[in-house]
Amino acid sequence: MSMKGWFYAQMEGIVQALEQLGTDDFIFWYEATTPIATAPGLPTIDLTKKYGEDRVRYSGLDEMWYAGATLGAALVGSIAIDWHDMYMANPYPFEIVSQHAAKLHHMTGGQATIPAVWVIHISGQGPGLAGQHSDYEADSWYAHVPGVRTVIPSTVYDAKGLMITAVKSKDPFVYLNGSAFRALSDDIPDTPYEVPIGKAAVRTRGSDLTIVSSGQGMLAAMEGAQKLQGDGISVETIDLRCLNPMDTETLVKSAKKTGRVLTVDQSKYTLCPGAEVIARIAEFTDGVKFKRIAFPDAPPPGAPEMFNYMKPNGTHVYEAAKALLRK
Amino acid sequence: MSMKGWFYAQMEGIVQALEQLGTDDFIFWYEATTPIATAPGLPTIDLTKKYGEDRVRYSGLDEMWYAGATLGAALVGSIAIDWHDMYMANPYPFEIVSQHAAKLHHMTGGQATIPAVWVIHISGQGPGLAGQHSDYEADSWYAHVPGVRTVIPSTVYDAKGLMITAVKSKDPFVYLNGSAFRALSDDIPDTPYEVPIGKAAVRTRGSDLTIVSSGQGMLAAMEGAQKLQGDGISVETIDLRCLNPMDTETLVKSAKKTGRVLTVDQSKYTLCPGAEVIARIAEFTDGVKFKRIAFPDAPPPGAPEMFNYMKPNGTHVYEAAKALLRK
Amino acid sequence: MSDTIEKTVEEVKAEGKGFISRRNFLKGLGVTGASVALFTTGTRLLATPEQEPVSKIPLERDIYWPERLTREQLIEMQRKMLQIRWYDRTVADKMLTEKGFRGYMHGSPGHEACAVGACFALNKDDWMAGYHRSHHHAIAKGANIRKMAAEIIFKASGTNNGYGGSMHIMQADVGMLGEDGVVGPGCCYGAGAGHALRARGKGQVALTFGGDAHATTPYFHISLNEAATHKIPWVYVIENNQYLDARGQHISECINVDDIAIMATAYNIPGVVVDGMDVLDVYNAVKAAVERARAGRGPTLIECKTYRYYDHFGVRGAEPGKLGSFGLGYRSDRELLSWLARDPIDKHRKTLVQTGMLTEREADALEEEVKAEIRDAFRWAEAQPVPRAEDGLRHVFVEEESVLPRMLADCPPWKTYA
Amino acid sequence: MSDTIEKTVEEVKAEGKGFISRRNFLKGLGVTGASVALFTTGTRLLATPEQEPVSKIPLERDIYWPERLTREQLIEMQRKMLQIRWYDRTVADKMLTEKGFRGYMHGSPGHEACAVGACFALNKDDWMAGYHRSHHHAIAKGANIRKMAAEIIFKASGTNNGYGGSMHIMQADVGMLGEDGVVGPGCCYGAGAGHALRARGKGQVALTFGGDAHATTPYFHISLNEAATHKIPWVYVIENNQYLDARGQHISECINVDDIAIMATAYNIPGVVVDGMDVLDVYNAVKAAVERARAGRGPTLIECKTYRYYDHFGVRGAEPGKLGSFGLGYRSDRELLSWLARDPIDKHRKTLVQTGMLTEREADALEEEVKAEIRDAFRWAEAQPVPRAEDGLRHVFVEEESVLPRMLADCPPWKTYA
Ligand SMILES: Cc1ncc(C[n+]2csc(CCOP(=O)(O)OP(=O)(O)O)c2C)c(N)n1
Ligand SMILES: Cc1ncc(C[n+]2csc(CCOP(=O)(O)OP(=O)(O)O)c2C)c(N)n1
Ligand SMILES: [Mg+2]
Ligand SMILES: [Mg+2]
Repeated sequence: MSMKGWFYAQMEGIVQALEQLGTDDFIFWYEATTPIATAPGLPTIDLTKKYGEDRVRYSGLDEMWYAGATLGAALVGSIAIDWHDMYMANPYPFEIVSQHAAKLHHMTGGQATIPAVWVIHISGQGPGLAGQHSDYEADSWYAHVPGVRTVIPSTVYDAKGLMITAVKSKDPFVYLNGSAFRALSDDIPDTPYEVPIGKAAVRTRGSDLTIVSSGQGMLAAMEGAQKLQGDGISVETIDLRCLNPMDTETLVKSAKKTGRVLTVDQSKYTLCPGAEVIARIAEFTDGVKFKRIAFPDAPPPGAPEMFNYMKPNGTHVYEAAKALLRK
Repeated sequence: MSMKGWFYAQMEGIVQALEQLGTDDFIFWYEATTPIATAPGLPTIDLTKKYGEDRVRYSGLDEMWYAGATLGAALVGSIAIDWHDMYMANPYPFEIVSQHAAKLHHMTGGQATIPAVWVIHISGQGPGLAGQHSDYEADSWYAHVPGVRTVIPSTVYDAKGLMITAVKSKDPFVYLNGSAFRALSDDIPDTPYEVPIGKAAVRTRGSDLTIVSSGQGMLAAMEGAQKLQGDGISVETIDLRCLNPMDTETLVKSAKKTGRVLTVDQSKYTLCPGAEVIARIAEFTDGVKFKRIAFPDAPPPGAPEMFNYMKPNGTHVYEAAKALLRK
Repeated sequence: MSDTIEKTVEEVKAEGKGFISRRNFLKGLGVTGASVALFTTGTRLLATPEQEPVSKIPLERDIYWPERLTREQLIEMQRKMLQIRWYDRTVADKMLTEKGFRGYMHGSPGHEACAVGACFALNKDDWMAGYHRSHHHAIAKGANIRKMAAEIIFKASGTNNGYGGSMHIMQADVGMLGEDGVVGPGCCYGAGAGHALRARGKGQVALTFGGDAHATTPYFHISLNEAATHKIPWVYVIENNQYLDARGQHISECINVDDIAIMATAYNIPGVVVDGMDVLDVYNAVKAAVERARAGRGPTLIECKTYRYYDHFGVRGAEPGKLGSFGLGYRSDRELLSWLARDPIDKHRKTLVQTGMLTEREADALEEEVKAEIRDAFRWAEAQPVPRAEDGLRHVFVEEESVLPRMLADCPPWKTYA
Repeated sequence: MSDTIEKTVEEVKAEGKGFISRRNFLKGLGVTGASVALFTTGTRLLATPEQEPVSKIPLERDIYWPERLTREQLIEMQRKMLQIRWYDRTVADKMLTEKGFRGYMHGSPGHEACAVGACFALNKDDWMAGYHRSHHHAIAKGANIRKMAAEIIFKASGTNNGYGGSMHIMQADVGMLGEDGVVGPGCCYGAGAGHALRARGKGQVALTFGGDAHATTPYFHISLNEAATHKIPWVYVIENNQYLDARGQHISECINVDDIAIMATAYNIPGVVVDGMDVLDVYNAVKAAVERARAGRGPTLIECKTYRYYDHFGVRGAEPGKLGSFGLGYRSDRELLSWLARDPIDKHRKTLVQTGMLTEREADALEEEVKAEIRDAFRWAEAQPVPRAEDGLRHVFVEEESVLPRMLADCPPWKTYA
């Protein structure tokens, strides 16, 4: 165990996954973030040094190019990562992921394998950047695409574990990387471990109410849960971690126990991940009461006054939970 | 009233909307479908002849180009239509629609207006074409984008009325155009009329069960409803018509009445429009029982044996409804 | 590689070497006049008889690569072209005559020399990405023809086990990355593949085939730009058959230059126009480009002027037992005839016969052999089983046996949690 | 328009006319030696002192457009450049010194001549699309500077009512389509706007500004290809400041040609390199391109060689009261100094003074006037109200007052249906 930042955990995950696979046949394209990670007292991880410039390539501004190049590298058998840290360009890889990466294994009757990860950063965090640069919608877009696993860590532990899972998998992954977590550190194992896909994490156990969220929504969810616990309410907080496949079982079991489910999303309301959560629970169990909060169906405005009002926060969660408990 | 085909109804809608607006300042880009529509006994509608080649432009194969050009034309004040009939290229306009068209009015504080319609064809209809050419996912992708209205007609009447609404609106629209409807004809008014956005249509009234669907899902939904009615079951069938904004009120009222809601989608299961339907109803009323059917989370395979098995049909709807009624 | 690569066309010309052409090669063999004069298509794009570099950076020209092919290889080229021709003619005839035949095609007859010339320049472990019209590419790269025949009628033992069909044939073990139903991206993942292959250090290269409309897509630019900047070992072969889809739009209505190859200027790489009806001409250029790529000198854009005998898709205007689609409206029959007169298979046959590599009889026998092989392949295909319905839920992931049948009332979790 | 447009550079040169240059113009005015010799940046991209067409189709060269500008217009150019300079210097200084200042910038100092030279070639009802670095474009096209100052600190009375900020300034009533936070698409909707304007038949044109990295994006190709093919009245002005973002990647690492303008060859349109530090040089080229576009002859690609004095974003390496960012690591201070020595505002001032249009005193006074104007603008801006929180839910649609606050426990439908 040692203290590691979000990025260090991810880079360590990549290196350890490749070590476990016993391969150096790895291609990594990046744009704004040089893949050099440091952590106090730990060796620096420098992907370029480790694997060479032919494998770890700074690729200018053209996200469409390296989204497609990632597919090509994977198709000929290399482990390929598209480190897509330009969130305003999130729709660019969409064609390649949805029409090719997600379909080729099936369309070729099982022949093509795509051991690739599109690490797609989502932001939506700070005010001031307005519509394009502070957006948070890509979670539902990618989660609606079958044939690709869409994961979204919210803890440093999961950031590493899901990266190892994604890199080691023969299947294509979309790994959604919330910019809010860049400053997060945590004490996590030094040895490699995987976070299983399709398994949600129960962050707090409780019996009065279930809160379900994912990605940056977890920040508000946890803040709200804490406030509620302060009021003596027993909250079960679930972090989806994996949007597709979604862990129906954990959701249904918790809902059956608490009878009340609040979903929290930083994504836009209509068809946010919480909609799928509610639909799954409602399909598979009866008598549960629901409430959903999310970013309104509007682009994020630049002015902090407006933006901060609209972005779901701990108080929103707290009040929605209270309302749901009164229901 | 006269008999009109799907395409004729849409072309008539465009022409009448422009007439009502009193403008010829109109730009239309198309690819595979020449905008010449005929109907027995009615005048031929030929957009190119009517508006000239500078306005009605065949634009080769480059969907990304004319998706963006449509935005530009609208920004300088022309009514602009992107007739995007290449469903395998549906992710191409996504960047322009989601990052620009949907955000610019808001991001400019109300200055930019975008009187544009991206008519995006979705297919998913026949077997044999496999993954890319017979896909049906774009409904949820676009419906999750705020700032743009996403409509999806399933009747000839709505095809015309929603087109008039979309063309006359100062706001950007995504008009999803199911390829299954191309052969549909119906007796519809010759005069212009609008279909209001955000209002679902109740196709059959009933009290035992609510079936909710949209677009091509309506084919299976109506077939199933008929079978159920044959069994003496009173079915309320709702056609969403507009995915965003979604008509919560109609959904909740019907669910309160019947207590049982079955959603039917040709879109992929996870985060299909039906998920939003269930979530909205479950949020705003209690005690309703739900069931959802959709295309599995898989690309559509080429072989008819496999494809026809997976595409939701009337029998699937019938059986799911029966199971729901037993619940 | 000689230094001439960095010289201009004029310099090389001035040195009086480098332009060893098909004509010279045949002359050396005592055969002249073998190349048929090229037909023009009005004021539209012209095919150029000799491989003239369009951009400022010429391809190396002092080797005429076909000279180094053995008799066996030259004959094998003919065999592959014949396989392609009869595979697609058979599909066409079946579409025309067999009710219930569930295959279809974007026919490749006319394009045989492009596919075979290019794929002969590749090693088996080099990778190739096709496009929507890729029956010829699959066969040229060595795909199993029986399995292809089974695939286009969606049989469980097809190349893709019936999941793909005509537009998506893939055969990984012969280095075929697959066809693509979406026009454009193949250059992007093709070049990405080339990037990965270089890193692997085994000297492999990647090649992408594209239609003329590729030049109008966004992927065209970004792939060429990046491949050139990073000297990726990748070759981009455009089969310019002059038309887009069944609407019959001519490529000259979609681009503002006469030759797509000139676009190479924007990337400072060789851009070459070749006669796509001459398998040796194609081979010569692609081989030079492949050598250049292998030597670490980056990509090349090669434009093959060619023609598709059938309609864009299917068999409109075709007759059983007859080659090509006539009366299509968007093109004149005369134009088609002028290209048929330059048929790549006839041309190569003439070369083989005139150079004494095959007698007329042997050439006939080769053709009969191929016809029988194709007949057999389709017979085998028809006898194959269709996929099981539930198998559509398989192969979504490598690591998951199958996904849930979400259209069913009794889909598992329903039972589990209810 | 004269016929020379269709001639080659060589022909025009041979005719000994057409190349009426800045130098000749000034010579005509009795001023020589006014243009400062250009600095080079090692082996990297060179700025060229004379506007040399790069593609085979030259722009019309027999009119030297700046000759036709009045004294007032030439002085107005200087005023606009000064406004841009002091607007951004003020933002920079505020970022450095005012705690809690909530504006930011992608600084445009260094680029003034590009924006002003180009926008002077446009009519008010011509449309212009900017990019992420567009303070200078907005001012050059005539946007309200007070409202701009308010916008970048998100005030309710800013150009965008506080919804946009520095990266998204739009002012429709002066024909500014807006900045864009996404690098690339501006050329696509700019050309689309041009297409619509032509159809409208009022002789309007559209112009898109882009950074050098535009040349690496998919939109670059498709827009130029379509605009060229359909002769859309559109001008594409690339401000090549040689660097991408704050990582400091040089454009030469992203493209394989020395001049982006050469890419025009792929579209058979004029591609021109101009000195982006010379407002008259920029004006001359853009004006010729605009005239060409208005006359129905299609688009032009113009590359302005320029430099940004500040860092990509913000004020790293800058000091209050001092122009430019030093010690950035990815570029040498010497390089920056060499460009500062060619400052477009100093240069044009010299021209104005040397040609007797302004005295030194008048030139000083002009500068003071502008400084005061900018100071005022920011004072006004600071006094403006901030937006109301709930207004974030407005302006999503023209036809809907506001959307629902879905983050609230008591969001209306909750109450309505419960
Ligand atoms: C992105 C995209 N747009 C449109 C289509 C429909 N389409 C299939 S092939 C084709 C024409 C392609 O022309 P070209 O590249 O010249 O190839 P050819 O068919 O002539 O071999 C079109 C428009 C498609 N498959 N993908
Ligand atoms: C599609 C996209 N990718 C990446 C970014 C991040 N980004 C903003 S500006 C910029 C560099 C642009 O360089 P250039 O076009 O040369 O313009 P300059 O900033 O030099 O004026 C980058 C990478 C973006 N905004 N949009
Ligand atoms: Mg073609
Ligand atoms: Mg730059």
